Amino acid sequence: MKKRYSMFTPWRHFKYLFKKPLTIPFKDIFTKKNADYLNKNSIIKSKKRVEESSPREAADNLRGFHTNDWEECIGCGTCMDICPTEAITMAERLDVEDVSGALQQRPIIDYGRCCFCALCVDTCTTGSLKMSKEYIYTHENPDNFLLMPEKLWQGHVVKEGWVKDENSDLLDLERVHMEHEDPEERKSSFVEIVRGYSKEYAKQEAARCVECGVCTASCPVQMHIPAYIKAIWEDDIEGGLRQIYETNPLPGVCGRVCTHNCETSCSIAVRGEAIAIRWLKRYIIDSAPDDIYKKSIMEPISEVIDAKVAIVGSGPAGLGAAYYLRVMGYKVDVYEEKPLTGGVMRYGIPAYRLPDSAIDKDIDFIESIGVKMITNTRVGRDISMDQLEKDYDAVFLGTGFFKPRDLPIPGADHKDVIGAMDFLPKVRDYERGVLKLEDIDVAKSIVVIGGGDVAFDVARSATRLQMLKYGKTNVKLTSLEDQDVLPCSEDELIEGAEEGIEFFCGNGPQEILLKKGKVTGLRLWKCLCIFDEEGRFNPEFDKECEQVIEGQQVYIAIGQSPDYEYLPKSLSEKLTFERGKIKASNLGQVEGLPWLYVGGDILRGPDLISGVADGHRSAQGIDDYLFNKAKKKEISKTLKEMRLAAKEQTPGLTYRQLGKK
Amino acid sequence: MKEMKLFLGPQHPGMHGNASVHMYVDGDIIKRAFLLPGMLHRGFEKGMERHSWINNISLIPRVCVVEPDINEMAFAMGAETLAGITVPERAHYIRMIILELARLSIHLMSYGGLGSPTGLYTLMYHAHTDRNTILNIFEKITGHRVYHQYIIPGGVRKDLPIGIEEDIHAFLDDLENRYEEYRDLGINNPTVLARITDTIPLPAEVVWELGVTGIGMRSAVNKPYDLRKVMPYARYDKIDFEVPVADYSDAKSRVDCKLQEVIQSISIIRQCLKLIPEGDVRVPLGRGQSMRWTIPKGHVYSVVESSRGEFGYFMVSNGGVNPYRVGVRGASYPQGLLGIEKYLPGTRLDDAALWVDTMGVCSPEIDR
Amino acid sequence: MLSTKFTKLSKEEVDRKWWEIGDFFRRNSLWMLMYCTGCCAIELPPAMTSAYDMERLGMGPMATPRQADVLLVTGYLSLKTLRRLIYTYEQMSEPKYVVGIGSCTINGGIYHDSHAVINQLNRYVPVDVYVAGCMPNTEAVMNGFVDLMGLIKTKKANGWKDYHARNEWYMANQKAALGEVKVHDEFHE
Amino acid sequence: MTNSMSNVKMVSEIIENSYKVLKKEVISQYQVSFEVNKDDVHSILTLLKTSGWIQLSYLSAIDWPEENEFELVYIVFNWDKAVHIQIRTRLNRENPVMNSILPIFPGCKYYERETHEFFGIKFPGNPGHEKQLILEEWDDIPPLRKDFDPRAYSDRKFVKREYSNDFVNLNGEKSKQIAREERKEKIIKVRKGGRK
Repeated sequence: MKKRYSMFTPWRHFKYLFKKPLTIPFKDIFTKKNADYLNKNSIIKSKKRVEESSPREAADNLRGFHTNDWEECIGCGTCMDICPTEAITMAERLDVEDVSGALQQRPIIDYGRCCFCALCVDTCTTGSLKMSKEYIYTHENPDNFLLMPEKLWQGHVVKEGWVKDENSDLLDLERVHMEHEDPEERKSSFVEIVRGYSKEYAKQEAARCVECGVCTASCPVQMHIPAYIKAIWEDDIEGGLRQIYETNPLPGVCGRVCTHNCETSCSIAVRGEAIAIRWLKRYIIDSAPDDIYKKSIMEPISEVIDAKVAIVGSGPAGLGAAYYLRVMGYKVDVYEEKPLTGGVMRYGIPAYRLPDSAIDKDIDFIESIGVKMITNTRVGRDISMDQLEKDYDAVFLGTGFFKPRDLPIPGADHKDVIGAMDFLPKVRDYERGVLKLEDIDVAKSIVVIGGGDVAFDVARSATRLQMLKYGKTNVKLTSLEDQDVLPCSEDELIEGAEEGIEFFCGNGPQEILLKKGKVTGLRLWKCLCIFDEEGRFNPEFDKECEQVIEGQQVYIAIGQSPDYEYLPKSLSEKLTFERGKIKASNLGQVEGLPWLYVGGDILRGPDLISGVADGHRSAQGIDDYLFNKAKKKEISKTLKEMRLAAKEQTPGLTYRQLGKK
Repeated sequence: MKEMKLFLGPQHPGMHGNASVHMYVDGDIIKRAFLLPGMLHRGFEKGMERHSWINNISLIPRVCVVEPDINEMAFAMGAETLAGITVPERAHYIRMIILELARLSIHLMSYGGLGSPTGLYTLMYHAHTDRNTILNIFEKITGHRVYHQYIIPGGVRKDLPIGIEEDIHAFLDDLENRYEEYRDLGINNPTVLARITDTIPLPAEVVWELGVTGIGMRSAVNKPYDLRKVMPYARYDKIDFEVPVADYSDAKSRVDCKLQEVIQSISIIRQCLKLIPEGDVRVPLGRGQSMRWTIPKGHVYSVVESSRGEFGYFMVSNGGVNPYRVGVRGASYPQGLLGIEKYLPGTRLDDAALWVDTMGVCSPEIDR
Repeated sequence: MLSTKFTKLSKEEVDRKWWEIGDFFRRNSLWMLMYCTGCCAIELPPAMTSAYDMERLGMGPMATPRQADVLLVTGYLSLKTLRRLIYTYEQMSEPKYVVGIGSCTINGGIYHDSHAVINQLNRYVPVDVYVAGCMPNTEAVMNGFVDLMGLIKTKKANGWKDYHARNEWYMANQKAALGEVKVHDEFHE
Repeated sequence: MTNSMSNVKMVSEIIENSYKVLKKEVISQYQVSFEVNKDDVHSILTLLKTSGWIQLSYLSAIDWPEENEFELVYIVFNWDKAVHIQIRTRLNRENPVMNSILPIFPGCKYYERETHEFFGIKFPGNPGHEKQLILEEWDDIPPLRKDFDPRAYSDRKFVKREYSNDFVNLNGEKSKQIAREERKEKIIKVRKGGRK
């Protein structure tokens, strides 16, 4: 049946007169201020209108105005980078506490640009930037649309609108997988464990970086980490290499064994896994062909400023100083006691972490720019300090901590109680083929005392030697610290456990048990606390909680101490020692002896990369001291620029060295 | 007789959007007519080249104001084709729900828009109020009423909020109940009928000449030429729906098709809500943070069926972070420019607005 | 004595009174011009129709600029629109008010580096109230309207006076962006 | 639509049998692209139109300044066979001229006009294509060419807002942000060997 329509059909709609209106009441539209205006100015006045008025509460994931929790925000500026409208800029806030892993800046948002896309929220590294449910903001002055998001919106607590969840997250929080040698296989050889990234993987890992640069400040040498990671991503090895050498002359070594403070402070690590900065650096060095070095990095340093510098010790600090002094145009001689240069790199770190090839690549380059290495020459024995003072215009000491620290417990003077720094060089020599397996005395069961990286080096090297010698392992590790606060790096702990090391952490060694002149074990007491109230090292033990672990050898890796025997008495009298370290200025200059500079472990410590930084700083100090004294000062433009660059890149002190968080 | 020049728009109640139709009239018969586009030109295609792929998701919805989701969909599909991303099943269904809700909203809007040229404001009031409900649903799902920025390469940005199904069902029930009423108000109303029957017809044989797609074409050629059927994207092949067609394309039959599509869209959304599987709603764009997302080299033309016809994105990647070129084929390009030039002459002056409304001329997508 | 005082003050005082009365009526019956310059216009239909019903505020759409009080600049303004907008604005009878809706009117919004879109609206026409958002929800737009009413009441909505006072500055800006303000649109036919 | 892949095959056969195809890409089951010589475009499009590809979906250009070429793209569609075909051809960038396809696809009228406006490609045979369409009183090179920088244009013509609010708080110290930026700039130079 066909329905009849007439022009009066629409009149049916009068039925809506009697239905609940769809129109939204004023109280759900207007803010209090505007409701107040309406109340005062309309004919119908009702107090209720003002009291109840608040705009409709928006949906749960509304993209309203931003809020930013300053407690969480690290000022990484990723929001600024992603903003499609360039609405976000970072305002510098030096009133915010300066801590590692954060920059003193906070985003400000131009609501004359913002398009409310929430990409900034989805890409925020910490999740501090959020969007609220507030969506009303009007003003007659266009100047008032630049706002700094804080935890409160316009001074009020507001409800959260759009926040990121796992679906909307635009960051890649997972590290690209790195191939490691299998624990069972690696136990029986000194093959390097970490295989390194392939090109494809390196690019993927590099793509995770957000270029915030938070890491730069926490790196002791302040490497340009975002820059070289970007170079990897863009497949520009040569460019990356140049950028690395601006601040670090030992990248191949650092790419393997650096303590990577950068990764600790990485902004991605706030919620996910840090970028594998160390491995990416290693990727650049590993994949850079030798001719790139010659072609693109090696600047022609033909001229020499008429001043000579002697470097004592070819460790990280010495080489760092040597490289930058050479780049600045000085003639540099490095004195090394041992047959091979590299110091702790060459003799203190086992090859499964740092193979010789990597050290060679770095040191060969330093040598190739004209640094002279004088090996097998111990200062104080083969050449005296006085001679150096006479022959050279400045002397840099970077002799490091190479003597094992003693453990004052009964039985510690036994021959089967071995110091780490006596053992590790032997291991390295074995790897190089200088020593044979038989020459190294490794027992079937071993106890290692110490919880640092060196202790693990000892334990894991011993594991390998045992495996080679006896086909099975028995290594126990004990330390004062509990297992979750061990000072070693996390990887060491995990890999050590994989290789079968047994842990007895949180115990203090009390006595080395001897039976018939042979070591049989170690008596441990539970450690209650390591430092006393004043923060000094003064461990307390619980005598009740005693255990004995068996072992035929005990290795002590509780730290190293310096060896100052090479210093003549006339000189050492003028030096001030503080806990084994020499007191010097920020740039390493010793007070009263302007020609003498120190760096590395004997100045600051505590790690390899800090040594390089010390070397770099001392290079600047030496230059400041010598350049004005030098006779020949007319240098070419290239050298001038290089000098300037080397000085500009001089790193400042790290947060830890400055005593900050 | 002397010709007189008249403007329809840009500032005119009968003009949708900021565009102008220049008409030379003799009496009230149009002798010549042209569209003056460009008032909404923002340089989108240039802007897209200058932003990274991920940043582009905040630009693209703004190409077409009334129906932003088709832009997002076409862009996302193109990027996915080039990058070889497979979208999770759940995301396909969510996308379809969004697209169909958007289709509902624009059909309501344009049906309501019929009110202004024909002088029947009740229709407009009803339609816009219902559209407002859709916008609120959008706000719940996507976080914004109009510019959703929700469909992105790899899926959608967030999962559906809990309890949204009830909201959608409630709205659809309400719309379905009042569907007859809508028809009575507009297309069955003798006053409106008198205005729209036989006005500005589009002959079937010229459809190809113009390149008109969508309802304009389907109502002329009587074939279900709908991209959702012809080359199903998302999961439209798993959905059972019909494409309304007609064999004579005048204002009335186009409006009629539009209203029938409303029913189809309701049914599609219902089926989607029934079929939607559990699971992920988005796959990552590949390794790395999204600002460093690159897409392999290639040219792709990705299309979706908008309420006005074939909406296409022509995208070129040179392997970089930014698209090398993005070209937008606005669905209303043919009917807006060539259509007005060729098929308005000879009709009456007051019917010009009806062409704009029933053919669906959306100026932002013409200008970009 | 009293009468002389009254006449002495009358010129300005009476003027002011009349303006106040005028403003009272004006702000309670604002006619906004239906000109959808940009995308934020899409939030106006809900405001005009039943859902938000701005007629409760005494506001309504007006088809011709000569009878309208409020010009809504809804979002970005391309150069082509700006030309026509200036025409429209100058056609409106005084007093006239401009509401800038959306980010684009404040500092260019998402189109800040586009070759076709201006950045700051208030360089070309004076603006009385801005509403933030991209696009602002209908509620925000409605609040903007009430803000405008409040400004009219407190006599702060003086953009149109400013357009007279600094006309040369506005003209110079318009010229710098547009070259020529006059519309020649026969070119394209 | 299950035989859509065979549709692609069919198209390929039609074109490859009669014309020299410089490059063919099957983009998806609904799309295929051919790069052809400039002179063949008209006859290919005619052939396609007679074979059922009656709708011109899109026409535009791509600028490749490094190769000094424009790439013209014609996209045609067949509603019964559901395959989008991209026909692409390269033009010299110095003097880009391409005969109009108006006689084949009348719908190209405004596409060509827009392409002329945004790229400066001439289409003889399309009356009035040199008139402006979208832009008005344009005073620069065609904006979609790669060497046109909209930001520079925008900076020149439209003033950016300078806010007077200052949220920076240096706490009486030297700015670290500026130092960081400077360092960053220098190191970017180093990468390209800029210091040499």
